[in-house]
Amino acid sequence: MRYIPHTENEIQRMLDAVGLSQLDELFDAIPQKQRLARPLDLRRAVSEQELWGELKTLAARNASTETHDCFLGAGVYPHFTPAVVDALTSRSEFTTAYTPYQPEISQGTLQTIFEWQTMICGLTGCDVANASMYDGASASAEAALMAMRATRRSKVVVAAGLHPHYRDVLRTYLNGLRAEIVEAPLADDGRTAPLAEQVDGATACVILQQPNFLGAIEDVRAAAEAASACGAKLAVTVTEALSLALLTPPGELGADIVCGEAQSFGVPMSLGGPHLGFMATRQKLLRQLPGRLVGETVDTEGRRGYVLTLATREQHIRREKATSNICTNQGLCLLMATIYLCLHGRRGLRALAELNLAKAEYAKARVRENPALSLPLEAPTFNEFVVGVPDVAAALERARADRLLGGLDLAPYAPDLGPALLVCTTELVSREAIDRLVAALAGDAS
Amino acid sequence: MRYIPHTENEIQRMLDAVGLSQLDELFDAIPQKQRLARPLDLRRAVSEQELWGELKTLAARNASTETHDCFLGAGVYPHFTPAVVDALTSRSEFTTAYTPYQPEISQGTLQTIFEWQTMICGLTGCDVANASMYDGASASAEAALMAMRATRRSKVVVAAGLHPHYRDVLRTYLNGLRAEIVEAPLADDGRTAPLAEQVDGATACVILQQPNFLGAIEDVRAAAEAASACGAKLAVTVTEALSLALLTPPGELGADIVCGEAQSFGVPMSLGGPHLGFMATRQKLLRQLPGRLVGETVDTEGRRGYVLTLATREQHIRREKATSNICTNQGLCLLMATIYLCLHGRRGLRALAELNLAKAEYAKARVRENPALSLPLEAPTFNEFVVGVPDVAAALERARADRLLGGLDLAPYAPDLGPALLVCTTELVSREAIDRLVAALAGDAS
Amino acid sequence: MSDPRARIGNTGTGFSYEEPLVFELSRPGRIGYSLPAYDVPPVDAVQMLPDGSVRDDIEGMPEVSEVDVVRHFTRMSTWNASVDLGLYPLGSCTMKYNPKINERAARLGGFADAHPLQPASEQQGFLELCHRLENELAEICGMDRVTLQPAAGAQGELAGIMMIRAYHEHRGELRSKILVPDSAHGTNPASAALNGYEVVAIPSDEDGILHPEAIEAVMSEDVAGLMITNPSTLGLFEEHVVRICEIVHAKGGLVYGDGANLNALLGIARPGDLGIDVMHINLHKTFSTPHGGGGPGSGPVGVKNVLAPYLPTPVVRELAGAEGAGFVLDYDLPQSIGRLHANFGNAGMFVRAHAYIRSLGPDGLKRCAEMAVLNANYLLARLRTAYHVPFDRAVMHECVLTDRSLQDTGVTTLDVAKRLIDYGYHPPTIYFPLIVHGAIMIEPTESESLDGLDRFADAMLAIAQEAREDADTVRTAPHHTRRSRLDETRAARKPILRWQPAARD
Amino acid sequence: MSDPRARIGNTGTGFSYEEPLVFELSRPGRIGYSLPAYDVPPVDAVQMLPDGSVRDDIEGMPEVSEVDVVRHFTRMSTWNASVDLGLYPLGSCTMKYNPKINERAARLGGFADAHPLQPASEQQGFLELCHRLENELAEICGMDRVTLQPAAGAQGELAGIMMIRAYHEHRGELRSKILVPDSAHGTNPASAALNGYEVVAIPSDEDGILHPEAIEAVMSEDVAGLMITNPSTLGLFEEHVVRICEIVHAKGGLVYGDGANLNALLGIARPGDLGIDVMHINLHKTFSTPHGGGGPGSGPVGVKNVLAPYLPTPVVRELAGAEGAGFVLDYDLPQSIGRLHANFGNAGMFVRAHAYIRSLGPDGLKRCAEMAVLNANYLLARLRTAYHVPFDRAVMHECVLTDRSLQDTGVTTLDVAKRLIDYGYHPPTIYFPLIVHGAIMIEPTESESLDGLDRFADAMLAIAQEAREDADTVRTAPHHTRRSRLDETRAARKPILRWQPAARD
Ligand SMILES: Cc1ncc(COP(=O)(O)O)c(C=O)c1O
Ligand SMILES: Cc1ncc(COP(=O)(O)O)c(C=O)c1O
Repeated sequence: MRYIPHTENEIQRMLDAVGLSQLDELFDAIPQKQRLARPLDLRRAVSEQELWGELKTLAARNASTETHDCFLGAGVYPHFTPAVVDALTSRSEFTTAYTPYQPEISQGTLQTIFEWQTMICGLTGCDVANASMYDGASASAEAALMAMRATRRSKVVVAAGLHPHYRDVLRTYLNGLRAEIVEAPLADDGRTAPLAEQVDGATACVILQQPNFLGAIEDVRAAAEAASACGAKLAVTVTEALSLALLTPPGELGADIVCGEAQSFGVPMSLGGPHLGFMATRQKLLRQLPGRLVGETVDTEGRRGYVLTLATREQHIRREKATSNICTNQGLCLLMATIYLCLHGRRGLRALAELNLAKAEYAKARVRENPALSLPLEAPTFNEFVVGVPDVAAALERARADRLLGGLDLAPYAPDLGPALLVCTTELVSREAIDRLVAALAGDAS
Repeated sequence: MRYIPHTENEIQRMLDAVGLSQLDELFDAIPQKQRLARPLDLRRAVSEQELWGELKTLAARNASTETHDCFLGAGVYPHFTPAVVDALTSRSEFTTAYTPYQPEISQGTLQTIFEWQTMICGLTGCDVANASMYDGASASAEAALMAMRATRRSKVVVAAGLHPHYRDVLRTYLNGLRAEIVEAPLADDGRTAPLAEQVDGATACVILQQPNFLGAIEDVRAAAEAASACGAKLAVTVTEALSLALLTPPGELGADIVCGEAQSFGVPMSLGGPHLGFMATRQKLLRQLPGRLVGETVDTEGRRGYVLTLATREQHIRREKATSNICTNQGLCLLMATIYLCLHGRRGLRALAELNLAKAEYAKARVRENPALSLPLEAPTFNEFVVGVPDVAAALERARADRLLGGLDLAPYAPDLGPALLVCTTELVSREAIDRLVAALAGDAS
Repeated sequence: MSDPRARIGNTGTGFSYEEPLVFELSRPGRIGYSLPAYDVPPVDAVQMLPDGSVRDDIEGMPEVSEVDVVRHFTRMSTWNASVDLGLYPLGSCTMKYNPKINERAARLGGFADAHPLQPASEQQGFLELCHRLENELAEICGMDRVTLQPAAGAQGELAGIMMIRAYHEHRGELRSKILVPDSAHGTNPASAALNGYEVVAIPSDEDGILHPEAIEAVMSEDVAGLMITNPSTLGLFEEHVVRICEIVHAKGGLVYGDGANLNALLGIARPGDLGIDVMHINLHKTFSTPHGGGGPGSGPVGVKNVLAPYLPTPVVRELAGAEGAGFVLDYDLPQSIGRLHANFGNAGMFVRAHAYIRSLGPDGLKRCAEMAVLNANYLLARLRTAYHVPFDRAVMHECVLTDRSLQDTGVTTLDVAKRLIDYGYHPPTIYFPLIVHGAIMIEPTESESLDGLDRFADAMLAIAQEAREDADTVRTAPHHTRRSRLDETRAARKPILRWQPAARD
Repeated sequence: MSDPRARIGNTGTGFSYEEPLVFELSRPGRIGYSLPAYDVPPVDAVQMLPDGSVRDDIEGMPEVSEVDVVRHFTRMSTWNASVDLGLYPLGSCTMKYNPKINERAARLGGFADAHPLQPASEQQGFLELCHRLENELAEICGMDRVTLQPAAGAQGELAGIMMIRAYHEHRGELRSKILVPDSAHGTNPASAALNGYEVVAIPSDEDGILHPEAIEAVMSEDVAGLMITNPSTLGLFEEHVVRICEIVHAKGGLVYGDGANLNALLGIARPGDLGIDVMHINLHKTFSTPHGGGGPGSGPVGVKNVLAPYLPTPVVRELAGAEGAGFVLDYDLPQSIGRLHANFGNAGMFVRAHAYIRSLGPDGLKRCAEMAVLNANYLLARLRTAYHVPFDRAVMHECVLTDRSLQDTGVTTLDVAKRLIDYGYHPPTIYFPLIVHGAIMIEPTESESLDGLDRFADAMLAIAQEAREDADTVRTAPHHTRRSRLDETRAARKPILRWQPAARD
């Protein structure tokens, strides 16, 4: 076996050294009848060539941006990633290292995280950011837990515009705790209706998504005011992190916690993961923050260096009193995103966000002028919006026939909207593809 | 431009430092009327995303082993390459370095080459090997030149079984020199007929391919005896380097020079290049060897290390008296092959060669039993052989319709054979694909 | 600073280049990106969007060229230890070799560039892969069903504990406690607490393993379950696991298995056969998906049929009979604990783990366990003379030593770890498990060869000797890294968690 | 050897691990491969093939695991300097940044896994790419036609010289000489000689450039042509090139242009417009295909129409009119010099070079030239006080200095180069061109930023100062590498060119 170096001769020498005569005896601590008396019932091993053939065949049975124009978003965004990101991320010094517990030989990972923390602070308008959560959904749930710890309250007001999967995860996370979840409804234009009704003195936090699940750009300041008026925290969740380059950072608008999903920053869609939850907050909530943090320090010779810090918040020190149970996080995705952000930088990220906006505005204009289609919501949007169609299934089938992944059927998520699709347009879709989509959704002859 | 770091501000500061006021003045040495007065007539620059789209479109218009079963060989062989090869070769410390002129910071490249030289010696049965030629064809031409230098003779006897492209290149290389090229014909079984007639006291060398272009395994020892009887050198060219793991090394059979193409060792087919010419010889011909050589030495503290050596053979020292004009060679392909050889090692390479042999024998058996097809040559073969078909064009067209690259039409190369294909079967083709090929070539209903 | 190289910032030895923060490399107007040309009309965001909703500049965001970025991260990479450079014997982490073919497979367009919300008909290859992997893991663990959703081991624990809660609640029982051995990984108590349970710590016995009496003493109808790690974090097989499970079950509790150490048992024994009801599997440990400098991981959870109704949704289901062929995502699990992940979990890791299992097959997996255990025992045999062995018995895939035998030299576990770096090794896990004073927890994994182990053992022994002859060198190690020991106290006292332009001027 | 680390072989500093030869890692029976199962009957080679045609074991071939291989080459890679780690100012080699997207593009299945002999109909994408690249290079160089076939610059020279010979022979002329300036790269005379020409060396003038008189003096009807490098290897533009070409042409000769320094002229001036008849282009220099530790390169050759009939075969031809659309390979060039390569040349490099040209466009290419020249002039301005400048004039893309100003210190060019390594830099090209005593030839390329150049200049100046204050440190450098200076004389005196098992025991 090419992954295991031992030769028969070496095995024998090692057995001798440990005073055993055969491999079986290594497991003497396991009573014979607790052992598996047969080989595992798995298919026999295949060679690398055969494996590659099998996996290529499986992969070929999935649509992808290689084969289709993708208008799906809803928390996972098809963006172009420069080749540099994978080339650097693939360096095995990054890939095959683990958590940087030993800073003297982990400065590469540590400095990267410190850079990430800095950029996330800039993007969100917060003071401190951690070094990754599993995904946007669990980050939002952890934000609620954090607010509950900070306020010692247990009611969580969730805007209905929070991604339905995130709402599900929140519910799952809060289930074992004595917490109450209240939903704040959407107004007709797609934005969250004023929150005064739901938020009260028992409220630990409000969770608002920006732009929300239906693409609407929310009024974060109003939500922040409603929350802080009752001493509650406002957590803003962002699923399309690219919007942070264009929209006023939630931290500046009064959000206490800004969290979400940073997959848009160069992390492959990869059927939904691994992605990259992020979380940032104000300085005064620092000790409540879950997850890893990297801080600057000096070595014995006074040279600047980085270390994991404030570990007393974490499970490996605090055990059941930790701010979270997270341990293994999304390190390599954080590296991808950091590289992506460095490449795009101050100007590129903004320019890309504007291009996304322009694509969506173009698409909306085409929808608006098509008699068979409608734009049911009036709220401003970024790169995602709702399209009313006569018949969702037929529309998607026509799109599929033209190799378009035509948007998300909203029926399971927002049945009140009537037949409608959530459509996302990033820089990856050309004007021509947008035109084909509009035609397909409308059933126009092409 | 993302590849050029200069900002306008920096450009101005640098111009100031060199005492110029605008960029144009940098080119004052070029008389104004010698300058290009217009922009280059090239299409405007595209972004990485657009470029990627363009190149994917071009690539998709080529068949490949991703889309077809490939039965083409004839000097370029479809083999499976373990992922390790590309993963390691892609390390930019290898990729973005150049010729290891400064050994203290090039030991990675140098030690790799030393390992390559060692393995090529083992594979060819020679004493010394160089660190790559452009390809098998120019390596064969350089072998002829080397023999001419060593013998001070100018007649080159070329076996008709030498790859026709190699023969062309040989002719091109020898054209300016006062050299005579004589062809030694093939016998009916596909092997070179006895050489006595062509080889004489004026002969610098005989060039024999093993297995030859038509797949036949040659009698190297007989050729070596014929050559040495006249004081001529025998150069054996190998296009399918994998055969070296199975067949007796030419060096052991009396060849003076063993050269050829090592693409089979993990180098992508890549539409014909970059590939990897190799050349090995006896100790006593060392000073005539073209190309780079790496040798072992020690540093000032006695530690073992490697350096480029015997540079007095090379153009940068000897200029017009050099053994060759080669400078930039095929370094990175050499690295690929070295990694590939290390992975397969003593046992894997032999086992792979045997698998190739077995595939070919199976295919030949299927051909033999098919009444529409024939095996016109009787010589033993390795993984390549000639198949007689009723109508080449129709056969290939049927193969193509079944996504098979069905073999090489021999009409331009060996018209005497009648309608025939050169078919190659490596480990990449399954029994099932072979069966389909035989059916397609024969025109059997499937 | 007499080294004149300091003046230009390259004070590292060899190729250990110094490298500033990317923000310090930034120059206004420098560019590292390219964007496609507009094929749609540009829009003016400020004009179009509501007042105040468009941001100003992003503070501190760098402006660097592509070359800058490539060099920056290439150089930083050279400051990391990694499995591909050498032994990385971080106990409990199973830092085994990560096959390159798995990386390549996960990058296939049909996996990497596919959207999780595309219709099931457009992701049949993926769903089949999930289905295969679930079955493979179930067979390996002796479990009935598997969910792939948890993003890492700790989230798997959370899922498992939630299922235990759901199970009890479904029976109308409101149990409030979870038993957790004191040798357990920190995630165990944290996961239980995160789900609202009170954590009851179980002390390990003198011999390092759990004894039925300890469980019996605290097991009650108020205990929802026990979390057990087997082999334990001491590298020891919990010999009484079957009896312990019986005790828990007898009182209506369930047993959670922390599968972080599954590598030791592959093809040898199956947690499910030992009485475990629910367990997570760290794909990034046993099944070799790369650790990535901290993640991503993947923490599938296997359950016995009793817990199947509570699995997170969606589950992958193979169609059968009249339904036709293929796979669907099934959301119809009314008693499910719900979703744990925005999508299906860390799907890219499924590809790698499945590839690994296919490459090894049943025999290869068993070989992993055997060689991992052989390696740990061999190291223990070589090191036991120089380092104190707190629990002296045959170990499984890892061994725990301590610094007790060095006490008189003043050299501690930390010093040994740092000095190992000078010898070219990533240190083992240290000071864990917490119950062992000065623990040095070594997990070589099956990837290491005999000669590799011997060199590591030589280094450990050399350090023990240095501790006696030249303790200072050990106590001030490492001496050959880009940075010497870093001041962690200072970092925590007044945390600097981001770069700030102002602070630099 | 007081360093106790020596005992276990890890004496490098930081992460500079020692690593033996792969043969020394080998253990009988260890395996690094996997082969597909037989789906055809196995055969017994010894039985099947003629007596004596099956070999014994391959002597010295290693037996190592995949892990061994990965670590072996990963470690070895860390001993190399590279562009991705820092400035690599190797003069004449144009070590510019190699874009990652180009690497990715060349690995597309339709390029990397395609066979050169598949029918033209099955490689239309490739042929179109060749056609595009030929046109792009022709436009950039001011040439009429381009062949992509030569595998590197030197093979391009050979092809060019062969075409010159064919041209004369076609006219019934048997000219025997080629003029080559003494500053030319060694490949120039070697290529001429390899094609059977007598090489006549032309001395450069005091001012470093070629003067018409020098050519006039030797130009005759027996001279087939002149090889000229412009900008020259001194980094100087050959100001008299137009006049020189006229002189050669007047006597019926042709002018070959060595395009290794084309980077300086992109979009600024075109060799074809200056009178050059034939030239090669090093795609691995100007067009950024990676140098790969010595190659592969690619050396397309551009020619004026007079030489078009002699181009190597096959050529790519676009179909037109009645022929239909698409591209074919045309072998029908009766006066062709023939083939130079087994296939079409280093095709993978065509993909990268075309990608590079598309990424830069006309403006970006010109910018390359401007910034490359600006960088070289800037460095020259910063270094001229400390290092002797043999030809004191504005330079193009590279500058040549010498060690003359350090003569009294005993520090030579070689010492400066080796000491630069300690400062984190790959040394410039040294002792070339041969006509400059103690040459230090620096080509920063446009990839370097102002701050990067400043740091390098600081290092060079610091070394000049060290030469006066602490010459010994400079003369014994490098001090921070895995190996100190290596004994090249010993290597050449009794060459050890392969590892031999016997010699080790
Ligand atoms: C014993 C043990 N349990 C649980 C965990 C937590 O797993 P993860 O890090 O994947 O969340 C770990 C990992 O470090 C572990 O070693
Ligand atoms: C001036 C000059 N001419 C010719 C060459 C030869 O080119 P290549 O190395 O590509 O064969 C070189 C390359 O080193 C060079 O610098």
